[in-house]
Amino acid sequence: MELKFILEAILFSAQKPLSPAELREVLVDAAEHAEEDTARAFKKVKLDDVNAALEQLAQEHAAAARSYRLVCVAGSWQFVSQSEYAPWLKALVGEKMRPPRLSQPALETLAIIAYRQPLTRAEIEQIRGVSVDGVMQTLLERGLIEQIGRAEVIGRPMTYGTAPLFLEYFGLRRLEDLPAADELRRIPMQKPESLLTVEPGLATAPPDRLKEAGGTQPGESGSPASPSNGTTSADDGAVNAS
Amino acid sequence: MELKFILEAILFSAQKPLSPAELREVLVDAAEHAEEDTARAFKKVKLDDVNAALEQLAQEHAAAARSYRLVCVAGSWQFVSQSEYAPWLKALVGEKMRPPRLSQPALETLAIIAYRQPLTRAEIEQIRGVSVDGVMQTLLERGLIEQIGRAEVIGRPMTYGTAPLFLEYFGLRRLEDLPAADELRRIPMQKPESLLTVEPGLATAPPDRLKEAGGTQPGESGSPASPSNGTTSADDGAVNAS
Amino acid sequence: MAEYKVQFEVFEGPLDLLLYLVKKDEVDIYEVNLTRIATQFIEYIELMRELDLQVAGEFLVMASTLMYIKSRELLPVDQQVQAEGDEEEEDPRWELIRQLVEYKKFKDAAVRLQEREAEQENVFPRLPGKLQFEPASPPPRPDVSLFDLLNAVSNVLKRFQQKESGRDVFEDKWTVSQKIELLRQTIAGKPALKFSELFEQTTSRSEVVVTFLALLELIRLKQVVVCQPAPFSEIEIRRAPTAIAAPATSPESAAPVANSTSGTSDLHT
Repeated sequence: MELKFILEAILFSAQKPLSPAELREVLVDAAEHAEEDTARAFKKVKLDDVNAALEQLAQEHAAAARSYRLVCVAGSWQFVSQSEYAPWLKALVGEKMRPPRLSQPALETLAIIAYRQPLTRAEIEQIRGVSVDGVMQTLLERGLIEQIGRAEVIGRPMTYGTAPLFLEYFGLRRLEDLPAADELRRIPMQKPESLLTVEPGLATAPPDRLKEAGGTQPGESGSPASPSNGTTSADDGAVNAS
Repeated sequence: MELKFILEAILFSAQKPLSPAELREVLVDAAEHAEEDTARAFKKVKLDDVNAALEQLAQEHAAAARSYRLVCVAGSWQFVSQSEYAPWLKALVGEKMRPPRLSQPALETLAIIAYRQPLTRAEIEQIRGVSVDGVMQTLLERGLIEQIGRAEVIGRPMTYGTAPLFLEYFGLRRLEDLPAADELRRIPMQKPESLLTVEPGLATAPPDRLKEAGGTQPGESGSPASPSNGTTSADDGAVNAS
Repeated sequence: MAEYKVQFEVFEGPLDLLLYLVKKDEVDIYEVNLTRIATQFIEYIELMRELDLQVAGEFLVMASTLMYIKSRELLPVDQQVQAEGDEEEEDPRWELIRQLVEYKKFKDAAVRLQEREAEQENVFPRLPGKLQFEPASPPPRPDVSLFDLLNAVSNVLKRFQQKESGRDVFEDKWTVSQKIELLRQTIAGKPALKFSELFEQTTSRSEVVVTFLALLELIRLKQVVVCQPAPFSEIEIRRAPTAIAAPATSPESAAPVANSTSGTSDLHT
């Protein structure tokens, strides 16, 4: 039996890279324990022969130009996949690691929450103009948003904000680092202005301050909903009654 | 990028055997998540194409005659080492954990079930000429056979067949790949009019018909024991030589 | 005689014993002298009894069948049942031989299964180590970039602005194409522009929106790329590398955001 094929078989089944010395150990071990004469033949195999066989193997696999190679990294040999197959190998190992992309509605909802938190579901729906039940569920499940508290209005609807994972997800240190945070927060998204419960032009305060405000000053709960263009949900009535 | 190499790379890195459907899932998954255009190309890959690529891969690896090959066991594909390298792999990873080998009666019974399924216990006993209660119990407990249904005869006895584990245990791709399957499987035999007592379950034709078929009319393939498709077992001479 | 005892213990049944006897005769199953085999079989049964071995019922049934066959053979030829099959009753010899042949086939098949069983003990599936992708990015890899988020914001803004009755979104001095031109000029002068710098000069919310739209357009036209040089750093806008041999910032630290998920892909098994 050819040494190189034995080494190949060992490396092919090994869970970790093996050095020539470790490979020789396997050969010696097999020679001592196996009943087969073929195994005994390599009882006194030389490290030089192991090395030479490995080099030859590596060359053969390079020449075969398949999707994997035999490589030596830091003195240990292993079979590795060619890097161009990474997309599929990531798909193979990472089904759970990488959930599907967020849909456009989910992204928009997330953006609204990120820039305007905390806010109620009714407020989000008012801005987006459609029901957000489904996407809210998705965002909650993916841990990107969370319930923050309750709006101090009648009905005390839940308010939502971004969860810690949101920052990690988008590579942000803190919410203030959201691009153009100041500018975008300032843009009023509600109308008509006359019905806004907070000063026009600053629909919401920065998140940190808002939390304070929401907690201590019910009157300044930043509820921007207006009866004229709100949805018909019961929550809305509650918001506006404040 | 060639489909077969992608499949090869996936199987090369997979922790378990993968079916063509699972492989396609990885391809679709990669197409959905990866940024690379190469990955997107296989978004709508057909199962037939996956199968064809796998067959080609297996052939290529068989032709390369290295220390490993690509095999399909019970419909799932994986790389395995050639058995002659077992001494070193045992030295590397230790003995394989396998249940004790099957006894002769168990193997005979299993062979009958494998080739003639579905069939009843009575039919098995008719072929073996002895009771099979004990071995059936063993085979059921080891998950190699299972109850399949009931025969549409008086008493509606249970019928048995091989369980999925059977293929795995013997490293078979599918039942059709059982050795000499065409000879041993139940063949709807055209009963010679003169021999009405021939059991429909018996594939073996009466001796005179056999001699005819073997000696003068090889084309009469209704005879399953003709020498042309006999096995290589030395004992067969006794059966077929006429 | 002692040899018999050993043999008895391994016979799986009467058919197994019969096959053994046929094999001992070294003739074809179809040519075998059933009368002689029957005699031997019955001798074996007798022996089993003498040795006080329990004789299974199946052996006795077979013995009686063989006795019957034997008794027929003893009849004068003209009284024997014709083998040609033109009789109502089938020749019991053939029935037995057929059963024997059938049984032998499965016995052989069992041997082949046994070989495969042994072979499988020596087949080792490749069990690769768990794939590890070099940690190019933090574990929960973002499947969207910050830029996607901005895009979403801009969509919301656009829609919202359109809803505003009578208010012209672009009432201010800027149109998108003007802003595109300005951005182009700005970016031509320096390697990179910080995202916040984009809005330094903006004086109205509509200008913010227009600036956004201009940026999006430039990205779409592949004139600029948007990068987040590192997690937790500010977004930068750079000229697309195709334009000139980008002198720009350190190339590896500024991977396009859109590609941030691909990372380096040195795969180690």
